[in-house]
Amino acid sequence: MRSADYVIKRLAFALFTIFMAITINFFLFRVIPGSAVTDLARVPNATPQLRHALTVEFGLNDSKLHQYFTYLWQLVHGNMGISYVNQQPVFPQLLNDLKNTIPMVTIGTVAAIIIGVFFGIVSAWRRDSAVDHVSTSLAIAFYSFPPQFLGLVLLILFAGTLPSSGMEYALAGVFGSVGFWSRLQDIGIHMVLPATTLCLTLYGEFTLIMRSSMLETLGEDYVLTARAKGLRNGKIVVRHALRNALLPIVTLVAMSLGWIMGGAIIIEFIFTWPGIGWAMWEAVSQRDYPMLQGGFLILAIAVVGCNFIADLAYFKLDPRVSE
Amino acid sequence: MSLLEVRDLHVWFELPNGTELHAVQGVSFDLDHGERLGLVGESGCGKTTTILALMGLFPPSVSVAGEVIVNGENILGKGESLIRDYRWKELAMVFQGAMNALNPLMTVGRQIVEPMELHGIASGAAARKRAGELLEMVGIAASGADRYPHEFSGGMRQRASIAMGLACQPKILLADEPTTALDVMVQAQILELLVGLSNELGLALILVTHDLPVVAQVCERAAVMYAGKIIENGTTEDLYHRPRHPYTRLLFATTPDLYDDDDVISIPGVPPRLDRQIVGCPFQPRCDSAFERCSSEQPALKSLDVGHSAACHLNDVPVSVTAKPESSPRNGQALDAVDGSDDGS
Amino acid sequence: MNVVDSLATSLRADVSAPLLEVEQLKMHYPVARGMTERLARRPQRFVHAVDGVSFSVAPGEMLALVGESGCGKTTTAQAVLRMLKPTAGAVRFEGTDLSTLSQRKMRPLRRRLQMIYQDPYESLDPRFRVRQTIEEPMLIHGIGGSAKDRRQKAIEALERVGLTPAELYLDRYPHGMSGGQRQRVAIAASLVLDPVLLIADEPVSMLDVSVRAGVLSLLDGLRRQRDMGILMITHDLATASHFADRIAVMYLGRIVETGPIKEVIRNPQHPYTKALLSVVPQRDPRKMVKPLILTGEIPSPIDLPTGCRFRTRCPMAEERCGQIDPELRTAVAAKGDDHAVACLLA
Amino acid sequence: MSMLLQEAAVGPLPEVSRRPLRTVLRHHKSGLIGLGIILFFIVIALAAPVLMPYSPTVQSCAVFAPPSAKHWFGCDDGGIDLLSEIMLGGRISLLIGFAATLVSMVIGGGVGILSGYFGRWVDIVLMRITDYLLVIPPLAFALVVADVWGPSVVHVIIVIGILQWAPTARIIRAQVMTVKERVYVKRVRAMGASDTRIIARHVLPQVAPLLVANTVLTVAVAIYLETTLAFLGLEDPSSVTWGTILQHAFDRAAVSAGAWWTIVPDGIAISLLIMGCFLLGRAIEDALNPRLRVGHLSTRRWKLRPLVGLGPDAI
Repeated sequence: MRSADYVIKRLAFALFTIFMAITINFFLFRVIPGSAVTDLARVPNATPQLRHALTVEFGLNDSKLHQYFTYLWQLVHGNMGISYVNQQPVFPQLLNDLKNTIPMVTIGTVAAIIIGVFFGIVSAWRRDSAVDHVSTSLAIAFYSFPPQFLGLVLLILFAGTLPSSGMEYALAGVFGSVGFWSRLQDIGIHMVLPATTLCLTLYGEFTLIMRSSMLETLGEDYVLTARAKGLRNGKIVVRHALRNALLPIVTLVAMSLGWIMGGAIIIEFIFTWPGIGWAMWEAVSQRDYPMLQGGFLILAIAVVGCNFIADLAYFKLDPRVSE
Repeated sequence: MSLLEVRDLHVWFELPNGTELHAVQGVSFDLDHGERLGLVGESGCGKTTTILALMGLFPPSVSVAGEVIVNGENILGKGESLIRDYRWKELAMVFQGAMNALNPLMTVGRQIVEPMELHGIASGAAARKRAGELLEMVGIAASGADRYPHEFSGGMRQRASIAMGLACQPKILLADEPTTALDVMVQAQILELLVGLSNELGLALILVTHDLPVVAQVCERAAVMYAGKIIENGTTEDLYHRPRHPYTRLLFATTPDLYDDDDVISIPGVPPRLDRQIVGCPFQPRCDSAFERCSSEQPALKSLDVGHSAACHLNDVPVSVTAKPESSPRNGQALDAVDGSDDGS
Repeated sequence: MNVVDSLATSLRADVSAPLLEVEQLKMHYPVARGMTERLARRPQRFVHAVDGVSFSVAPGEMLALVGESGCGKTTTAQAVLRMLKPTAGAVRFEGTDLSTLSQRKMRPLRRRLQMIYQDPYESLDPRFRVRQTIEEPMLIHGIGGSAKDRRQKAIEALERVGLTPAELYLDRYPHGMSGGQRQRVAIAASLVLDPVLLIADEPVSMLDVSVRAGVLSLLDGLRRQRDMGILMITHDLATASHFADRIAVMYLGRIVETGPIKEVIRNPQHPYTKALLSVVPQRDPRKMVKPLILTGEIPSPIDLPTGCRFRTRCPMAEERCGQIDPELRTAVAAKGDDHAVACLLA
Repeated sequence: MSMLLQEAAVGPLPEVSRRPLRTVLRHHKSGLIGLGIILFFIVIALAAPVLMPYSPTVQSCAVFAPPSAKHWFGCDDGGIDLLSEIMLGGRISLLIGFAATLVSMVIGGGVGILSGYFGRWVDIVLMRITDYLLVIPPLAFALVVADVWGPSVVHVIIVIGILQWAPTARIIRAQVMTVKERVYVKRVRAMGASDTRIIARHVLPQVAPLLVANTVLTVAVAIYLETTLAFLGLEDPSSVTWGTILQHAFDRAAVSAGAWWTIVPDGIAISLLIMGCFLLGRAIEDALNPRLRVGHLSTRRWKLRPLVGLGPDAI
């Protein structure tokens, strides 16, 4: 009963947030004076035919309210408009970009979580030891490095040894088709630098949060109870402290998803990774507003979706949530 | 030989400013099979530290001296690694805040099973069955094993804690203010449960509390602690009817009794700080019967009768000054100013 | 002085009127329903925190409101203070019904109605010096005159609560003080407003045993000297028996027994009162009474038992107890009219 | 938190100090280091016109000249001294960082206090907005807004300010809600104090230190966002900031030229300032929340002490 309530509540929030994103998107681009879609004069690539097509499809000559509902109606049908640059529908292009972004971001983030949580536990357990000091200082340092700086440094360090741009070897597939495994290997090598950059910029915060969460948990009375029962330190950490201490990490990951995506944009920009961040930057530089609008919306939906999953995970982890 | 012998136990806490707090200052007592001992005193007198010391449950900034002898072996002697095998098997504990003493993410049953498996008492289905039996023994349906602590009321959590304490059939159960946060009726239920278990299972019980009447009703013997020391130790009957330390007498007089219209009094002043050297008797500044010797010489705990000892110079004076509580020297009104004016630092 | 204030003062002149009169007070809270419950059209349920409570406090009198946690005694106090709006019933303070008063009209009355809280470690703002804590109520109500006058009043208040010499305490922060001293500061801060009614919610339960008696005798002395009424909320029957004049025992939102304290304690009529009294531990180990321990827990105030609400735990319950909800009436075995009990069997 | 151990150890917890900043700097060395770093950069930024060894606009050395005794940090693609550029760039980066933080603190603190104190529909409305801002990807949003509005320092300040208040509002709201439930607040309310008085005299002073800690942490985030927006080319390209220095280096093939000095000193400046803010902010938070001080578990074990010389008369 209560658990159904919780799921419904979180789902309602997710849907509401997506709705807000759509609305803000609309206002940002069409209502604010001088905003892009209505003021196509600012757009270098908009041909008269394109202008006409958009005007018809999105009713740009109608009232704002009417435009808003037309926009919603088109979105429901998966229509985000047509790119000014290549005259192709935006939505399929962005889905393709997202497909490239997800593996890189997932690998980088998961690696950051694993490394961060591990060092956080070690730091808390060996509190005030040399290990703790080194690990905490490194975490603070990496937390402070902006991804663009870290990315550029890695570019210089590995210039020549690792591919620095793109997702695949440029000539792959030109001379006959490439096998699945060699293609995977190719992509994997290209992913090393961007994923590492993302991982390094993220892991520091996870370490610091895990450390303080763990320290707090280790001060709880049930840890003393576990000690009184005769448990060894290792078992106390694994059985009693870890799960309790992980709860804030779930929230943290959910909360920082937006930031992770932001980091992904810069990293894709630096390493020319053909993902959604790269597409958004290209859209910005070419004033391709439908593309930009769609990219923002898809990113927002992705983040909201991940947040919803994190909420469900939290619910699974903590029996007290439904109370 | 007693079941548990504590010999000259000292505990020091390292304070952040580099000084030391001498929380327990040479405490010694014995406990026999099935005996119920009360450890009484105001907050900060070292009673909780003393029983945590019996299981070696210290934070890292602590140093300890003395002996805790269980079954003829000094379990403090080899530090954490040896004492671990004794924990929960010989001595188990019921903590003050049952809410915090149970892991919120683990079912109650698993928390009861855990020490059984650890100490090889039982495992698997047998352990789970025993957990159910233990819960029933403390008055919770066996199905409660599958529930989480937050689903229990305060009284039920404390019962579950007691069931958990009995998991490895310990000979001694340490109970630290087990009823402090509970209502009177629940308190009575828990105390009855503890007394019943101690009688049925021959369990020795150390009850730490600031509540003298509770000790009087539950325990045969009590040790009164003040400023890190035991200042009087004897049967509860001796302590009430024949107190040999003014603190014991005054402490009884601070608690109102339902059917006794004696004035209740307050003891002026505050206990001394334990991070400083104490000269003379630590109770001397608050004592109503202090004389010159008390401010210069610290009294030792001396055996007076069989099973009754006290640390007070008055016991060396031929005429006994310690009287029944009815002759309380000051009434509450007069004490206000004294209590108030002491600035506590 | 505004209209309400002067009205209250004029009514106070009527000596026979009790200071505080609570009549059929009810506090019901709706239980939060989840979305699914609302969709399934489950009926709205209520927590019956206080369910028809009546009592009065006369000037100079101390009434002890006794019961286990969850019985509604703290909610009653909150309603009397008008921190909560009662669902039904009247709270007449010096003749004015507070239950319908707006917060704005309530404000001047708050001067005369003060509360002492349980935890003196929590009830003083840690950032305020003792002097600021005591002067604040005067600033709130715009009284106390100049800064110098206020300081003088603060000194007088401190001396009245036994913190002498007051100059030693004026500039201190609460964290350097003991629990007993803090509680005295809280009392002093209430006294500067010259209250006529003091509500004390477990005023000593967080204090060390050795200083409890001092604080209680202070309250006792204040009501005698200044003709102040005190409503003391407590779970400690022994303390109540020493200091209060009358007692009201609460169970599940109702008063089940009330009367002069000695009478109720020596001659309890309600089985709940009897059980409560039997579990009070006595100092003398020789006087072992067989405690009458009630089993089980207090039923939920959402789904109240039918008939007498104590019957689910009552050792004497009969069949008719499930049908008739007993009224509070003079007990058959009582030694005076003012000893009332809500039990069919008494 | 463990009541038990607290009591066993040193009695009741020490109250939070009334002068947190002073306590922080006395007890948390890292806080002092953080403050030092921040002050260092502020002084450099203020004194940049005097301290700059060369003009940041006029060529003073060879293109991509490596660091030398004359040009400590080397030169960029236009032959401009990088040390001078970084000194100047700090001015705008810091200005944007602090101004944006001010905007977000005013909004975040205000929303947090209103929401937490008044609750009910005020809370519901404000928190829905806050939740929304917490969830959307800030950089993507900034990208969109900065692009639609066009590049300008003021726009960047507003964008960052508007994006950053949400976490602060959440934290302050939570704190206000606990302060509101504190007995001493209930006590003055029962005495008849008005909401304004309670907020001004009891709630605000109690949340102020947390707001300060948050401000310091937000400066770091604002500076990071600023450099990132500049790096992506969304700031006035003619202005010199830490972000545009990196952008120029990246744009103009400094990487392939191996001119690491166009990247490293500037990147370290950004990182150091962020680190300084983080250290100071965290130290203040630690001082406010002393929960992390006792642990039941540690590899440092309790010590056994011999009883030599400790007779029954020992202290």
